[in-house]
Amino acid sequence: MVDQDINKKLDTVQMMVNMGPQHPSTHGVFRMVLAVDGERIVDVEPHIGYLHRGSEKLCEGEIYVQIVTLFDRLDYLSNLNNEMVFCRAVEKLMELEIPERAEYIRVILCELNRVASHLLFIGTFGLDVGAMTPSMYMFRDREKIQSMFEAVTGARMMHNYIRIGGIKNDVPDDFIHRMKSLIVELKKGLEEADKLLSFNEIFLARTKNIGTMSAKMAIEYGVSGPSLRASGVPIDIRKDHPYSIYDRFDFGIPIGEIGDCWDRYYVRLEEVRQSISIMEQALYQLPDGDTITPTRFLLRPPKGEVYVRGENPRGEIGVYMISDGTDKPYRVKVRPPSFCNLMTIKDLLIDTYVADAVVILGSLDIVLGEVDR
Amino acid sequence: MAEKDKAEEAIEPINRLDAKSIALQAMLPGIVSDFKVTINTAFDLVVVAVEPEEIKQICLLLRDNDETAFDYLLLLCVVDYEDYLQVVYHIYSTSLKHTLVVKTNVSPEEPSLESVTPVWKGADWYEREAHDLFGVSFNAHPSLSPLLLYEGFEGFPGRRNYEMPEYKEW
Amino acid sequence: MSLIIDVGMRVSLILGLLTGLSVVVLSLVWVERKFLGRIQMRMGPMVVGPYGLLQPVADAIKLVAKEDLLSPWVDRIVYWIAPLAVFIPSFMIWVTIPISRDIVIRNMDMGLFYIIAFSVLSIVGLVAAGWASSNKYAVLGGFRAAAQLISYEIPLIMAVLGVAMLAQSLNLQEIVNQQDTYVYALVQPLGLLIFFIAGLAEIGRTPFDIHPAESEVVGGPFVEYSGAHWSIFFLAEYINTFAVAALTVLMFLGGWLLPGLSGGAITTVGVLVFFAKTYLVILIIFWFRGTFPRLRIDQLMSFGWKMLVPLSFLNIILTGCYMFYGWPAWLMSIISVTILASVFWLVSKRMNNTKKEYTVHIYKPESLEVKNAG
Amino acid sequence: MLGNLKGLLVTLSSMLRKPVTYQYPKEHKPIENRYMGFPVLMWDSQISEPYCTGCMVCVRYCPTQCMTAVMKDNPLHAEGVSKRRKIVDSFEINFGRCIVCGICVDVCNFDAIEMSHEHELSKYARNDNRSDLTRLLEMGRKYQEETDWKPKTNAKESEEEASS
Repeated sequence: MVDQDINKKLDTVQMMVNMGPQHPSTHGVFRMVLAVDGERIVDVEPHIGYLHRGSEKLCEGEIYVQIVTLFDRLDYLSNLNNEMVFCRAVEKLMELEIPERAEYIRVILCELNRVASHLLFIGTFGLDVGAMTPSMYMFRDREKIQSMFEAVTGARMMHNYIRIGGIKNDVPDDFIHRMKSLIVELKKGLEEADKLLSFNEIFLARTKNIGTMSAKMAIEYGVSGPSLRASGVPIDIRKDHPYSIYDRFDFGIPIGEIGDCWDRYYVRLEEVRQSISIMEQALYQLPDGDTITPTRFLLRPPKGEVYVRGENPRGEIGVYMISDGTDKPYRVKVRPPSFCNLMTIKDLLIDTYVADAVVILGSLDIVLGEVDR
Repeated sequence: MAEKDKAEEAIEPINRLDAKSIALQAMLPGIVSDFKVTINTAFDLVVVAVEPEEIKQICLLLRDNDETAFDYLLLLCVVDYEDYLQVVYHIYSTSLKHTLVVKTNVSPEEPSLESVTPVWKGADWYEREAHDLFGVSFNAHPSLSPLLLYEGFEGFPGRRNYEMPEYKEW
Repeated sequence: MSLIIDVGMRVSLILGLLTGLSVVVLSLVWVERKFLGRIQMRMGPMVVGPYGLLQPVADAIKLVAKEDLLSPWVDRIVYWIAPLAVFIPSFMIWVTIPISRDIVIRNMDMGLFYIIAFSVLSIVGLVAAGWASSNKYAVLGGFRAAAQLISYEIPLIMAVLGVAMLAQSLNLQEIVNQQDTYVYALVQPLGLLIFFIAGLAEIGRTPFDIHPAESEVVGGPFVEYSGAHWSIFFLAEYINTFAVAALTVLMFLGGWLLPGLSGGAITTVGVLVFFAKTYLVILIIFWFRGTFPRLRIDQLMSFGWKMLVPLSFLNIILTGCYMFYGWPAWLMSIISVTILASVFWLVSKRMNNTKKEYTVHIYKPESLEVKNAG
Repeated sequence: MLGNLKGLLVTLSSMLRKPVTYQYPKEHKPIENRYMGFPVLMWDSQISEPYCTGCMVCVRYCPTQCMTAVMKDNPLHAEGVSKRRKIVDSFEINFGRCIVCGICVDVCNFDAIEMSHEHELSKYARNDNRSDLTRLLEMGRKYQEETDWKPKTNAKESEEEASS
């Protein structure tokens, strides 16, 4: 009798905690409803769509040149990579030849953009784990990259620089010189982050063996990019299906071992080094010549459909474009890397702690502008 | 109607296949011989058009067959061709590194299709998105609750005949 | 008449203490923001006043003038009492903390005991604040605070006990006076470390800022508070920080004593020495804040129970042996340092054993041709 | 433990370095030469009229439809001073909608619109940044004074074509 009474009184319920869309560490307007038992997460229900702008539908009503501006705003941390993949889709359909110099500048800027994006990741990941200083250091370095972009493209984030057939205009005269000094500074800054965070015991305790994603699970979910490579799957579009001129550079793909948060973090850090190496090689090889194949402003690609893949900082971006021969595409569909990576969140979060939820979400490095489109 | 004709012609095959795709094109008829399929090309990819009822079996077959081994779903996309909705699956093999496009047509009135979430878990949110924006309902999907739109949204904004609400300048 | 003077004296003392502590807190806010700014290669506050010196004052005015938002579901009485329950204990302990020889409000023989007893009370306020806010993050934060503070109370008390055993007194004046030949940090480096770490956890500073963790529970028990009530929590937090630093200085670093300082000068110059030492310790606390990530609650608990508690017991046993057998002081410090070094070594070794995991391979397919631009 | 100590050293060493802050309202980050601010209209000081003829190309190609333009007959052309037959009558850009993509500059045949260095245009009301022709030209003249802006040659030719 007594025992039963006690059991009755000790009847516990799970607490539903609504994390987001206005939580400081959901990286945008992502929302997840956590069912927690004390601090342990029992169930997760992710909600997205707070930033849904209908970009794909908008594409159907815009001419090709205007769509580039829409792609800028998908993944707003790697704008140039997005522009490049769309421009490549149109170029592939029209079978345009891109001048050599344009290709090199594209690659340099895209890699620079990748570095900027990864630096931001390192900083915000530090914030998620609770260290406030790395974000400041990383923003300091990212600021230099933004200034570089400002000098080349005229804008700090929404560039609209990569155009169908090439790039908008040639780089300024002191570009190579500035890039070289920038690379030196970036290397220094990266070493600082590496020393400050990577092997800090508290950081290791917070990220090691947390949110482990096996290779099988990653492939099943269609995870791509650094998150996939952290699980030990060496898939990188730049290597497997080299586009643009990526087959001319000597670079490696960082591979993690077990796919936990630390691996995902360190793969990105290592990727910055590889990107810097690509930039150095490209700067060395940079040829002279034209920067754009002149096209009509009102493009009318031939009828057909095309699927183009590219490697974004967050993973594999794909553009599936159907052209009906008019000046506007019939259908544009983007394969958003963050969208696929975020799908795993439910499996990763269950049976971890609330504090880990933030770390795991941070380690996936999502951009909500791309998830919701 | 004119637009529809355009669209029909839009998928007229252009052949820019690379070596892997050519090999795949040669290999495919033997593998999917049990099913009613048409093998085609679209620019540089091999396209398999299948019946909507058989989509799940074919996907399972393509995934489990050692020669194809399509274990990775790149993209699930719905294209509205006015007369019919076309569901397009871009699938990829992480081991053999080749890509295939699977297409199937469903009617726009009551589009329903077998879900491929048992084949690739990654189809989950794509299918929910397709359900949101195009109204394609996927049978046996774990939960088709709205993903991008809010609960109780009327209409299918992805379709071409969706009328955009009046937009007012502030 | 004498009663009136007495009461007036006490009231003015308390008000003076309050004012003094407020000034200290304002200075701490400025120091923290400036120091963190410099660590992060920023400038910190620069606009209000020269070098932003008046920024904390501006902040205080803003906080007091701010609208006090109140969610309709809060448990009002508890909600209003909670800030006071946090603030009063942290204020009360200052009654017996001396800032120089004979400069103290009330010199108690049981001073340390009183301080420890009072500092535990603030947990009640945090849990109450978390509970009354009717916010789930606040509840989580309150629970975290309770778990964290209670478990770190034990090593804290044990470390204090070691000092008390050495000095044979619980009076802080006495403890400092005992350190005129050598400071206790030399005799008990282990005790100093335990006290400092446990103290950090007590006041919820990085790397133990788990209950107000901003990236997880968005401020913990303080989520719903705003304006003046929030500023009371804030005040208490900084007073506690100052108290922990002051206690570290008093118990381990020789308080107001400085070699070469003697006679009447101790009382006057001692104040400066004490404050200089305390601010130095506080700078170390801020330095930690600028550098370290935050631990998780279960890791924090296991660190407390598996590392600090055994170590603190070891410290007590060592001190006991030292007192009982009358070992020379240098032996004690050598043993302490050895223990510390071996703990460091063990932890590092454990890390090194698993070092293999902590790498990322660079994968390069062999069939890679490096082409040069045409 | 070593990792922690290393981290402490990193923060300490950066504390001794110079801060990288720009004290924003007092000092500004230098603007790069190519910086794209909001689009403004250029002023032809030789004939003292705007370059813009109000041909509506930019209006048509603007992705956000933030512009409107109206054309009129050029009185100076009738006097024989100017080569432009048509001239802009009214022009409005809503900077609240403009996404600074630079497409209008690309499509303009007359070199009439240019991305200026204007970027600090915050206003209290939503529509205070709807800029009419006078404001645009004013900003344009400011931009022309700041930089040695010159019309491109091919634009000159097309202008001649258009007017002939």
